[in-house]
Amino acid sequence: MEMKPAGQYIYSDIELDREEGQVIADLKAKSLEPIPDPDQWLEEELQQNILLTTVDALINWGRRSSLWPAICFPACCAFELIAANGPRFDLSRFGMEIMRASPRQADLMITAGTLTWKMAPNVRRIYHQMAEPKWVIAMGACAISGGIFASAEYAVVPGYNRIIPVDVYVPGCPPRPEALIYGIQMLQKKIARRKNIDMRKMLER
Amino acid sequence: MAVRTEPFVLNMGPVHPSTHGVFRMRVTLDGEVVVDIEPVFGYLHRGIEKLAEQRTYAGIIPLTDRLDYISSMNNNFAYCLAVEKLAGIKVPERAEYIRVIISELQRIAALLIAVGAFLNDCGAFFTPFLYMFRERERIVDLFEMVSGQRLTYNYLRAGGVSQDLPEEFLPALRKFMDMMPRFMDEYDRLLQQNEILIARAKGVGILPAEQAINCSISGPVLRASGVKWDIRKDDPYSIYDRFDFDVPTQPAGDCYDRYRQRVEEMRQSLRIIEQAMKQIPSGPVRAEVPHLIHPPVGEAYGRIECPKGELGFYLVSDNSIAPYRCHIRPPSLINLTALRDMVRGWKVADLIIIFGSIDITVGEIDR
Amino acid sequence: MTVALSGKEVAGKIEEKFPGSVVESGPDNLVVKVDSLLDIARFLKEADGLEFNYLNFVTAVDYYDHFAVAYRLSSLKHNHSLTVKARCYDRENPALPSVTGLWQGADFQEREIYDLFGIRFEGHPNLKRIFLWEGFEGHPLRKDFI
Amino acid sequence: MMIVDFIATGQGHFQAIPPDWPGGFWWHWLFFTVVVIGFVLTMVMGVIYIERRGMGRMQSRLGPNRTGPFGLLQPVADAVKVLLKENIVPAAADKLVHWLAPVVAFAPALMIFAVIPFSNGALLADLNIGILYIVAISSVSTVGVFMAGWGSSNKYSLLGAMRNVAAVVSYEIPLVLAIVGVVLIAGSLSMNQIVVAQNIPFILLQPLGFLLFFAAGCAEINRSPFDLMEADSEIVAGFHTEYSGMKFAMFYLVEYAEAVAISAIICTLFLGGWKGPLLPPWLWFIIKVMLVFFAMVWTRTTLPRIRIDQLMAFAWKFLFPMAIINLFITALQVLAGWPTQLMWAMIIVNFAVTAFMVLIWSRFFFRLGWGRIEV
Repeated sequence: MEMKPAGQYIYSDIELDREEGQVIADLKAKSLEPIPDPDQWLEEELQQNILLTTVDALINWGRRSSLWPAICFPACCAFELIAANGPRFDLSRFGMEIMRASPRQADLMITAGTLTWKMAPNVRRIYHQMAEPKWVIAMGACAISGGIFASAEYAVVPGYNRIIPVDVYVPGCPPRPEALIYGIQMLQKKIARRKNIDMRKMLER
Repeated sequence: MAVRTEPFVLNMGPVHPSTHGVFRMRVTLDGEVVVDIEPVFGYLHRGIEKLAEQRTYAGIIPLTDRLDYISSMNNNFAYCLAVEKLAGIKVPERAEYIRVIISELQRIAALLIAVGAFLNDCGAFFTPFLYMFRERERIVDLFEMVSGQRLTYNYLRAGGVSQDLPEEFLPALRKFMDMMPRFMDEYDRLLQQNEILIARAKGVGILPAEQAINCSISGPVLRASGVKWDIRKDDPYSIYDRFDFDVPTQPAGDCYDRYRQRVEEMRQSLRIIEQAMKQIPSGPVRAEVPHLIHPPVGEAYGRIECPKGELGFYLVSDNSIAPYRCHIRPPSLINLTALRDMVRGWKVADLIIIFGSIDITVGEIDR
Repeated sequence: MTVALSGKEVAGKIEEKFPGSVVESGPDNLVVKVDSLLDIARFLKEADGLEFNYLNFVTAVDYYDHFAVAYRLSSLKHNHSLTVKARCYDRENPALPSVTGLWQGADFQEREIYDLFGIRFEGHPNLKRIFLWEGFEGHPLRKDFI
Repeated sequence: MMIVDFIATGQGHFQAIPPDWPGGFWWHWLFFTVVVIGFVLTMVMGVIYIERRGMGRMQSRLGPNRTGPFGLLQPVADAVKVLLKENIVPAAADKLVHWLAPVVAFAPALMIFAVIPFSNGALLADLNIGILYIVAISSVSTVGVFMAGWGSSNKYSLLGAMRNVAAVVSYEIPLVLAIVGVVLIAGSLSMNQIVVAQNIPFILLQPLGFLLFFAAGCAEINRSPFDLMEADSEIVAGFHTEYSGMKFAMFYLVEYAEAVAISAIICTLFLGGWKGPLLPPWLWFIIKVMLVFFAMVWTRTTLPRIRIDQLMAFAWKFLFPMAIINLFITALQVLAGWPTQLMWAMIIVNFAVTAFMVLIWSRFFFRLGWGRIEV
């Protein structure tokens, strides 16, 4: 059979591709240093955390009990994440089975997989689209440092913390679902210590 | 009467619930009808082919695990075949049987995910997907027994497998084999005759056989179009010529056929495992292969029938410890060639299930 | 079992039709001239007894002084295979004719080679970078890529 | 005291406030407004819990069980979290429309409950055209949904909203026709009168009507398998893709409030409303609502989603003719006086007719996969 040569795409906009390429190049040039973890720049706030009000406790309880993950499944670790959601490991026990497809409604980004520079602007955008308060778990070696792909530095971002601040790191290649669940529990503990209402400031006023 | 409206462009992905990873499509729509799509790749390009040129032959195996990460064992298998072809290594008998068992188990696991994800794309809200994950966990348990890993196994070696099967493996496999057909019947009862599924998938996204061949489609997608072509049968590698199994095909080449095809293939894989379990001999599991392989100058192409299609490794050697060039034939990427022709004129909802029925893994597309 | 056709035999058939177009031939492969690649490809696809209707893969190898582009063809009808190669000596602006008109399956693979090696495929309907972004400097799979 | 008596015994025509109190009307109004809002909110939390636990069970996992005893506080935790999340309005959005949409969508869902009797006479307003009021009000939510889709200036939102409008416009007709059958038998449009008229649940007299109403109701509120407007495997999150925080909470609430509303209407029209032996009427009512909702969860976890043109075809080629036939047969039976005199004959005949019609129609006249319709 004689095949018709594939016609021109109606929508194949080289200009748009160039624009997107420019965004990637800019981001790559800008993110040379890792963004410090929130623990470091929130340190001062964390030290005041001994004074938790009841309201704080309630809010934190709500937030840590219903962490809805955003969908961000670039690579291999995604399958351990899905396995963690699956029947055996069952993240739904923690109220986490609602995977919000829209980042606006999600609280937690589990970055399951290698990040490439081409993907980086999109991940950053998803992170910015998520509504505060939001948390990030870097899952797997690639998400922490680039893992075994780190030496392909022309394409691979050495760790998500070049792009977005990361709260909890879960090592492994890929981490087992148990490890991920442990990481989530650590995050829950972290949220429980969070201070939402600053009594001192309110009193000063 | 058909009302024509001005086309508008919808950007699907790279982060979209049903693009199976970080795949992206620029979809031009007329109302809800797809006029054109342009796939955009590369969101997971990790330079595996480049990295392979810096690694020893044995060191590439972990990289191959991460290609199509839901069928890692098969990737190892194809790569090891290519290296053995290149260096002229003979594999011991027992290792061949272990490879076949492992490879077919992995095929079942990967096809389970493919079918589950397809049904999920049809909108069956996770139920079939999670059922199939339940069974996949059992297979993963078996793999964990032999390799200690859950996803990236790094188990096969050039010239055999890394270690022998543990004692308790074969009884555990026996138990799994007794259970699995029941589960398969359960899936069939759940959705096979479902009116909505048939209405959604039958006749949708037809891929004619000629075009499938012209587009170099392989694997279940090709067979669902009625082409009886299975590398296990037509170019038997390893010891596949010793087993008795059928190559199922489907007549129409639509989404429903591709779904049925995968279910049928799982049953055939069970048959192969059954026979291999009976025949498995004892003996060494690894040939005497030096740690640093220096294959003679030349090239070799090792290919297997992986759950997605023909997975091949094209290795070029310059007699050093690392391949001069390591090209991977990615079935996921090549199977997508026909996507554009399949979806034009269908609706957004059809686009999703046609795409889902091709069954891709982005790790393999972008490498 | 897929039979690897002898490159020499096939080379003989090609030479009959297109004299002087085969550069060298090995046991299972043959190297053809870039100019006549498209004609030979069409011949291999359509000639009786050959009918290579299935393109397994296209890839390229960088040998510093030239790029070798390998087409692995097989025939689902006769169940045989052959590797056809073409050499590109121009390093600055290498170019080859595109075979997408014959085997649509070459579409993405040629784009991939263009992206990672910088080899242009004349006549490809949508030749642009596939894995890396527009504006990326260099071609990663070339041996001299830093 | 009357309230206590009533809750304990369930006897008598319920009056919230003694009629001789000054301003009795306003007391009644205030009391039931609070009851309706409280009922809707607690029921929504209840059904969310049921859905997540039930779905978990059907998907061979556990579902939320860590938050509070048996995970009962999970919806509370969700509510606390969602309400305190940042509220984002996209820069390109139509601000006013974006803000108003959740309110416009939420108000009608709440207003439906004004005419739903929780017990004999226990309703905010016993309108003599109660069912007509419901039909009129329930479609207003669609305006809110379309406002959300339009105001977000997101393509996925717009697609979802347009799908919703198309679905509601089509399914309103079989929905209403299915109701008319009930109204004919009951001889009243008042919701309370319809319940009072049900000596046996109307599902026995109107099995076909019940099926039609259930299907059309599911489509109207976009429950699976008609959940096209927020089909997350196709168009991300549908019309509320761009919503976060409190406004998203409103939409989430609307989704389940509408499900509760449809369950309550089904239960009132077909299942005998608050009627039932032994238990107090309000408890019967809640049990029935939960049962109907559970059926919806069941379909959601089992069935795949249908396509937009199949959705339309299903409404116009299956539900609509069936509803007409059902109405015709019911009208004949009412003319002949069957509902009062030959009730058992009517039950048998109608069940036979239902089985026959559904089989024949789905075999020879309409199948989901037949042909494509341009929409």
